[in-house]
Amino acid sequence: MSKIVFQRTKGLTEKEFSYCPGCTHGIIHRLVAEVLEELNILDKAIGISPVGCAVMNYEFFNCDMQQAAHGRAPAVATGIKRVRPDNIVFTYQGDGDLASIGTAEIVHAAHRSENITVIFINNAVYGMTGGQMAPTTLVGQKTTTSPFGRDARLCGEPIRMSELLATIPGATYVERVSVHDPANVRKAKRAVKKAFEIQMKGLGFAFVEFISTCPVNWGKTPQEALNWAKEHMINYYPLGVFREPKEDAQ
Amino acid sequence: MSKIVFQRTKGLTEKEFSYCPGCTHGIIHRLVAEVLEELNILDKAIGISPVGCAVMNYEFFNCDMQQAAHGRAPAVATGIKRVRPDNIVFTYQGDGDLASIGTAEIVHAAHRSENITVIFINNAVYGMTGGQMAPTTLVGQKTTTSPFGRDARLCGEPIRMSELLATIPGATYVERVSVHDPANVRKAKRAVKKAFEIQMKGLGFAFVEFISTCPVNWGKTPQEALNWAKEHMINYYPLGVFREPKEDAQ
Amino acid sequence: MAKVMMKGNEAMALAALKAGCKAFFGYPITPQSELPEYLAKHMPKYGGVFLQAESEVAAINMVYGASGAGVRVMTSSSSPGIALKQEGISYMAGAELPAVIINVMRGGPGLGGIQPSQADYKQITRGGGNGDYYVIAYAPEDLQETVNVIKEAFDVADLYSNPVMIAVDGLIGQMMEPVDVDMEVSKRELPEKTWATTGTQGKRPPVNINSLYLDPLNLEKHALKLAEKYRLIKENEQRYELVNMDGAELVIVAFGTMARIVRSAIELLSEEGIKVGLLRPITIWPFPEKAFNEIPDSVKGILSCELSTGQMIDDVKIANNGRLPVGFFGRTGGMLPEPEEIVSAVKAMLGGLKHE
Amino acid sequence: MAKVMMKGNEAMALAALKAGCKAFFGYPITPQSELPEYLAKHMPKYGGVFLQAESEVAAINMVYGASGAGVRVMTSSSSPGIALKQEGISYMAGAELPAVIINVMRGGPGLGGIQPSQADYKQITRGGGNGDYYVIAYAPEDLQETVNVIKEAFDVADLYSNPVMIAVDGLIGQMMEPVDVDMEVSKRELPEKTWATTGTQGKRPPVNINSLYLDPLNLEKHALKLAEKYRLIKENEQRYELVNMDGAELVIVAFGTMARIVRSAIELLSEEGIKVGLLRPITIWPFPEKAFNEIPDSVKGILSCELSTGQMIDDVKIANNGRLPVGFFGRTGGMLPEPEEIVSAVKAMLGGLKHE
Amino acid sequence: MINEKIICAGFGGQGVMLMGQLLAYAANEHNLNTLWYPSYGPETRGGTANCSVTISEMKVNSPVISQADTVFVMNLPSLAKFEGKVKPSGRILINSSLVDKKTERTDINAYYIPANEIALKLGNPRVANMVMIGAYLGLTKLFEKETIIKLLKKSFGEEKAHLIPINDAALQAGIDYIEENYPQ
Amino acid sequence: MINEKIICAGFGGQGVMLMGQLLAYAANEHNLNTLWYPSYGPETRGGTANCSVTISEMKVNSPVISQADTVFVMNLPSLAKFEGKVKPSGRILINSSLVDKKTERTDINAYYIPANEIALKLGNPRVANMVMIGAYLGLTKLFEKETIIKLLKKSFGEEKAHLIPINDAALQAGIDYIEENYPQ
Amino acid sequence: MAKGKITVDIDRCKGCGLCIEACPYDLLELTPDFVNKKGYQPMRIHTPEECIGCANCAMMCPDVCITVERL
Amino acid sequence: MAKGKITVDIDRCKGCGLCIEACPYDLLELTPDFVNKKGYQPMRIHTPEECIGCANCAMMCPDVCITVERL
Ligand SMILES: Cc1ncc(C[n+]2csc(CCOP(=O)(O)OP(=O)(O)O)c2C)c(N)n1
Ligand SMILES: Cc1ncc(C[n+]2csc(CCOP(=O)(O)OP(=O)(O)O)c2C)c(N)n1
Ligand code: SF4
Ligand code: SF4
Ligand code: SF4
Ligand code: SF4
Ligand code: SF4
Ligand code: SF4
Ligand SMILES: [Mg+2]
Ligand SMILES: [Mg+2]
Repeated sequence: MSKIVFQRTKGLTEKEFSYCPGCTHGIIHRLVAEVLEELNILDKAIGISPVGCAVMNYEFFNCDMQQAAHGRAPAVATGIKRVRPDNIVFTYQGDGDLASIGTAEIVHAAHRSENITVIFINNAVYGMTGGQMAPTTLVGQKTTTSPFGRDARLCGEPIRMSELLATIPGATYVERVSVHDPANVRKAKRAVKKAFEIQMKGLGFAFVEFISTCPVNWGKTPQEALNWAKEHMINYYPLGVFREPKEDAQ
Repeated sequence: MSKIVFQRTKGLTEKEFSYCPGCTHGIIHRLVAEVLEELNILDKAIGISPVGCAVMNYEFFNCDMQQAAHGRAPAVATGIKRVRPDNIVFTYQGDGDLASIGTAEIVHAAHRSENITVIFINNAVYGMTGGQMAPTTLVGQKTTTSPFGRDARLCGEPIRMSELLATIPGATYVERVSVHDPANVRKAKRAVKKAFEIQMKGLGFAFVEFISTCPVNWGKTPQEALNWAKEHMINYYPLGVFREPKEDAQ
Repeated sequence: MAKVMMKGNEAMALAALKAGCKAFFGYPITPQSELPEYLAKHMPKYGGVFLQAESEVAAINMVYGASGAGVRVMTSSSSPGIALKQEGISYMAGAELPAVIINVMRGGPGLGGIQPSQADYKQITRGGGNGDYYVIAYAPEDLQETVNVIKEAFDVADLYSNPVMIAVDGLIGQMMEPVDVDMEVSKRELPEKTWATTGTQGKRPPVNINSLYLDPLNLEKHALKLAEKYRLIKENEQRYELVNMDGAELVIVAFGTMARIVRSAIELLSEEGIKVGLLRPITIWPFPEKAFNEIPDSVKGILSCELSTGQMIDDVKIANNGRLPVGFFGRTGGMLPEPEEIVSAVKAMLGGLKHE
Repeated sequence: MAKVMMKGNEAMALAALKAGCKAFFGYPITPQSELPEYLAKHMPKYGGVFLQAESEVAAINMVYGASGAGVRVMTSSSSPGIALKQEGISYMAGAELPAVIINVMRGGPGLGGIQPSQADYKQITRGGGNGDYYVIAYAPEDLQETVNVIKEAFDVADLYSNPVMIAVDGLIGQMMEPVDVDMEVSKRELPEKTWATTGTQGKRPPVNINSLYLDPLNLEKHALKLAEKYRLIKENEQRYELVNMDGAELVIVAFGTMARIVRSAIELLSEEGIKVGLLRPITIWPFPEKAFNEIPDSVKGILSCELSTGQMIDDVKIANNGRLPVGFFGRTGGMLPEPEEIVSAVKAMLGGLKHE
Repeated sequence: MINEKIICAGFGGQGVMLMGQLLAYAANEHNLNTLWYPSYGPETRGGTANCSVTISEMKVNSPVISQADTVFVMNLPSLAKFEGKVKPSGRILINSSLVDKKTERTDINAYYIPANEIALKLGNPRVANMVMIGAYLGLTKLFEKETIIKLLKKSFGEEKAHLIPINDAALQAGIDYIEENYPQ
Repeated sequence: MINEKIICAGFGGQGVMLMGQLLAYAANEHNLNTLWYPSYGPETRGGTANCSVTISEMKVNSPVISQADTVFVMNLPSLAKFEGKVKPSGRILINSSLVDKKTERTDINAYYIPANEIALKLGNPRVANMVMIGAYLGLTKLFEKETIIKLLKKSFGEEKAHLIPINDAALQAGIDYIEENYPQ
Repeated sequence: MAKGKITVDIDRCKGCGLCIEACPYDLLELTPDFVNKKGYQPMRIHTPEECIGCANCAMMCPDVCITVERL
Repeated sequence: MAKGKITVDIDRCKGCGLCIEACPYDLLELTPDFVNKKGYQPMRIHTPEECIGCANCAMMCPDVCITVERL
């Protein structure tokens, strides 16, 4: 008697992802979709697509979606959640979107403790527009707008959004995870699940930062990219829980 | 033989301040102006006026000034400092300006460690527009847009900008001071001086947050306002140094 | 209903509540701040949401979200704040989302001043955002009309699934006049918002709110669909008032506060035996081109009177299409002319015309 | 100098460097990203500043600061990014600050698409920000002209102390053509920037850069000063090209990429014995109204051809002032017409005119 | 036919906005057309404030008052700023407690009311504005004192109901002052 | 008179952009007018990429190529997308290694070049694009192989100079393949 | 004996190889001499009998094209 | 005997009273029966001979209208 232990979640549509081969955006999509399915909230979920490589993920998530202007997903989510408090509202945003142009919106969604879930994809680069420097680009990392490697004197040291948001009283839950190997993928899923459960309990702003890859713009094979994420990204962006609701503290 | 121990600084023009009676914007202006004079940098200073009650302080500071769009003073300062690195560039911003609409600009000026000095006036309210709620308004505080008192459930708990910015590697110096009595005024001046000295040494982003009053919109006499700042504001916004350059650490 | 004295900003807020507005997102700015302040106080009673956003940019995107979720929503601001909303408004037009946006205009450019102005005419009617789109824009002249127009605006926004702007100046925002907020206004038959993101509730396939069309052919299709909608709006929604047209020698085109001042000028002129008509656009987009067909042959010229250095005059010229000489009178930066200034301008223009 | 093959975005960047641009602040967006990327690499050699801002809003305000400090500065973006810059542009116009702003247009509204478009015509020429102001806007058609115009634009911006926009579409940004970046262009005599904030250096009283005028009378004075400047610009800076006007039956008005396609259409038409002229605006603000005086009597109609649903046509109508029938042909959303489509549109219009 | 154009001007704290509002409210009570329009913005902070009221049996068109029937001058700066706005044979009501100058115009009717002194005598200097309104009522007979009282009650609410008697007294004192000093 | 309109189409990684650029560069070397225009944006990621090149003795007006003289088809999806763009009696060069279909059009000249196989034989499948360019040179004699080599040297720089010989061989192989299989 | 079984949606696979690295028993490879209609060499299992059904491959597949059964 | 002396710029003073609270010897007051041209009652020192010139008043004056000398 065979038992299916893994199959494509109903949280995803049949549409093929538009991501480059080996891009971990896909893994993260799956995790979010599986959580929506498992928590049985697909039918009341409303997601917000960013501007970034994930711009068309309204075609991938099998629930209602709104596509937001670059960086404004948390504001759009606020608009939705305030008028539809019984729905489950989440944003999915890249690091250009969330940590650069959308800084004010994410900080203030946290500040107000909007009861939403934010999935943050930190791939240290602007993927969609062809690999420009992001605020999260590592020092020395070459991108099309830091052709000589990011120079901390000129551009500062990369910004750590989880740490920054964790200082805000309204940020109920903040965790950074990675998907560079199966164990971390499984752990990441637990974080996503928790972030949605917090919303379901009405506890406020929940934020999961993913260390993600951009093999194409990093100029690496998919596996090299995972290795680089593990060796360099996680070094600067430590994984872990930066804030959680008191009742859940371990 | 008499000796003048206090007189109006040359850092200020002769123009009368436009502030309401007893508003501590005036004290803070004086401190900044005195420091500019004492450090002998008036002739190379370029200040940025915010949009807020201090919007016209280009008429008060006796140095070159630029008036910036609401919240964008750190971007304007960046533009100036990058092309005129030998000048001394500072912004003067209210809490609506800096902590609300200008969140992205201040966070990223800190992130890049722009070599500028930021004077931040936290008076827990939008003064100029007639007393609306600011992100810094205390819980329970009544304003024209929180007529029933700020409700943390709806608007979150007030944001602490010094603490938030202090998480950013590029924020070289972050201190919160108050001007509610002469001793604190004297202490505050030392902070302002340090913030400019850091710029002069090229050490990067220096930020001084002032607990300030808005007697008119708080509905209090000037002295009541000082007392309220001391009793309530400082309670929530603790004074102190949140970051400083290593060499200066005590 | 007896009329009550209300401040313009507050009357606008109340009108929105009466129109079933269930959410407001805004950011303080003079001279409109009493509008959000009124809603902060009264929205809870109406079971709606009031939220002060962190900026105008955030506010318009909250409006986008709430509108996309199917709810009647409003924002308000003043000139530079509207400039910041342009991207969001373009997105809403692109995604075909209804909302009411109030612009209580002040002097510009830049930070400018805070006194009444109409210098955002082009910002409003030409779409300061990117791409092929328009917002419907009403420019009422008194509080009763303002209130009525706002109540209709929510219907019109829903009918066409397009943002609607209310373009008033600081004077209308700040003044008090007697107003009946319960006056009946015409209602539109509205389609259900089946496109709204309410969660599928397991009852329908997912929907999405979106302005992205990567395939240019699809984007063109979408743009042409919008263009057809705008054509319909131009056909059906032009609104205007004609005053004193019979036998007029000259027609003044003016809206909002300026139209009121012109009315006084027209009275002064008629005392001197000079007949001048008023063509008052109530919609500034669509501009009431139709009204120009009703200008009688007695008219020898058109004078565009504006609280700006001359912006609506472009639309006057287009509508006039070379038929009559077009002149301009304006005050700007927050200055309001006295009726006598308009009287002089009219006389000067009539004098000039006789010399030709 | 031999011409070199360059991508439009890179040629624009290099042109700016050659014009003495010493600072660039921008934010990535397709289809203009090669422009900042080029500057990231080459600006250091020219001793200038390249900085990627956190957003378009920040970028334009950095430009404000650098310009206020007296330095030649540029930013570039594409349609929705320009929408976000509107407040800042209005501030710069208000504070009379020069800068060059490049808009590599893509389809809209909203996020729209990334293919070539001219649908920001109104956004650019009508000032999407608040208040009475205009930006000078060039709309070149090929890389050589683009490069030349950018080099002049820095002078023009400085001469009038006003932002200058370069309005090209994604095709011009992305294509390669042979170009001589060192071609001589006309230089203006420029006043010293005594208003710039450089620090007093103890040598002069403080200066300030500012667009605030709380007293409406002062704001009006300021607006009238700007208006006078704009009048001067209209008088002196209209630029256009007339092609094939002699004996033309019809005139097409088109700029940028559309003008190139029209040129091909005109050749096809002339092969069929149909004479059609091209009136090509090189400045879209000021719109070359003067050119319309040069339209010969042989012409029976005007066709506005645009990569939009019809925006420049308003200016065509104003300039035409009712003289000739005005028609429209457009593709939008990133679609580029084939010359044959324009041929058909011309024939259709000529046919219609004959029937009248 | 009633067609009154009124400007009230003074310091921010003198209650000049309320003066105008009360007159406009009263007009609305009588089903007259009316429009009230304040100066606004930071200029009102500390500096001078003013508002314009039009009361008319006809539709109110231009909100701008170039030629006022009545100007209230509550402090010195307002005299210079607004005396020119009074139309010939119009009236100017000057708070002589704070304005030690006389109007230079001879073509208008000037009334000097020591409003602050009168108010102080009644026990509260803040009702000087009501003394002036009383004077206006005495001069024009446009509205009854009772109408104003009723409107004040409404605008004060429960919380400030105890202030009604002193306001009443101030209004009456204004009426009386006119009767005694400027008998018609 | 030279007036060549060319479309190069294939997968993103096949170097189709470079193909077009080399032809445009070569045209510029010969002081011909030319315009190169790529498809751009995320569509090029993974999916198909293409570019258009016009080479002309006259001024290049419309950048849009509706009727191409030559279309390079480097992969299967490009065949469907672009075969309709070839003008009657124009030419289509198909990379038959990856395209197992033939064009359905009979009014054009089709050339099937197993570019990947040829390249693989030379030791590097990535020079399939140069094989195709070689074929084009063989067919049109528009430019000399040496011109292309010179341009390649410039664009490769020091770093990739070692790749010149294989590219040279690929170009030559393309020229040879045409000479052998499609003798003119 | 196999304890697990995987099925690959060949048309969805982009041949990124992440599953290959993830498999603890190194059972996976890119299919030689075959490209799918998107132009990628899809993954296949070369030694199906050794699969333990751990789903590590599926965990890492960005395109969600692997189904895993336990037998 | 006075060790200090203050001078007030009466026209600049807004009568906010912050100096009054700041004076350790309670020497300051708002001038009764006098308003300056801005309409404020300016501060004055009622017992000048007790001033120690500590400048606390000046420290707190938002309108920078106090000069302090030490004698
Ligand atoms: C207002 C605006 N500015 C810029 C852009 C262009 N743009 C599109 S995606 C993007 C950045 C995407 O980077 P990120 O958010 O990190 O997402 P990723 O693609 O890396 O997943 C930018 C700048 C835009 N569409 N709109
Ligand atoms: C874009 C824009 N939004 C809003 C305003 C209106 N506005 C002027 S000042 C201000 C807030 C001032 O508050 P704060 O920064 O705290 O300064 P304060 O007056 O309290 O010193 C606002 C919202 C504006 N001028 N521009
Ligand atoms: S560009 Fe980078 S982030 Fe975007 S889909 Fe490709 S690999 Fe992923
Ligand atoms: S409004 Fe408040 S912050 Fe502004 S000047 Fe007055 S007291 Fe100071
Ligand atoms: S299920 Fe486990 S053992 Fe089987 S192929 Fe996948 S990774 Fe390998
Ligand atoms: S991880 Fe998925 S997409 Fe990548 S090779 Fe394996 S099956 Fe294919
Ligand atoms: S200097 Fe000191 S003692 Fe003298 S008045 Fe001022 S606070 Fe009082
Ligand atoms: S602190 Fe200054 S402004 Fe205030 S009362 Fe004293 S002297 Fe006057
Ligand atoms: Mg990214
Ligand atoms: Mg404040």
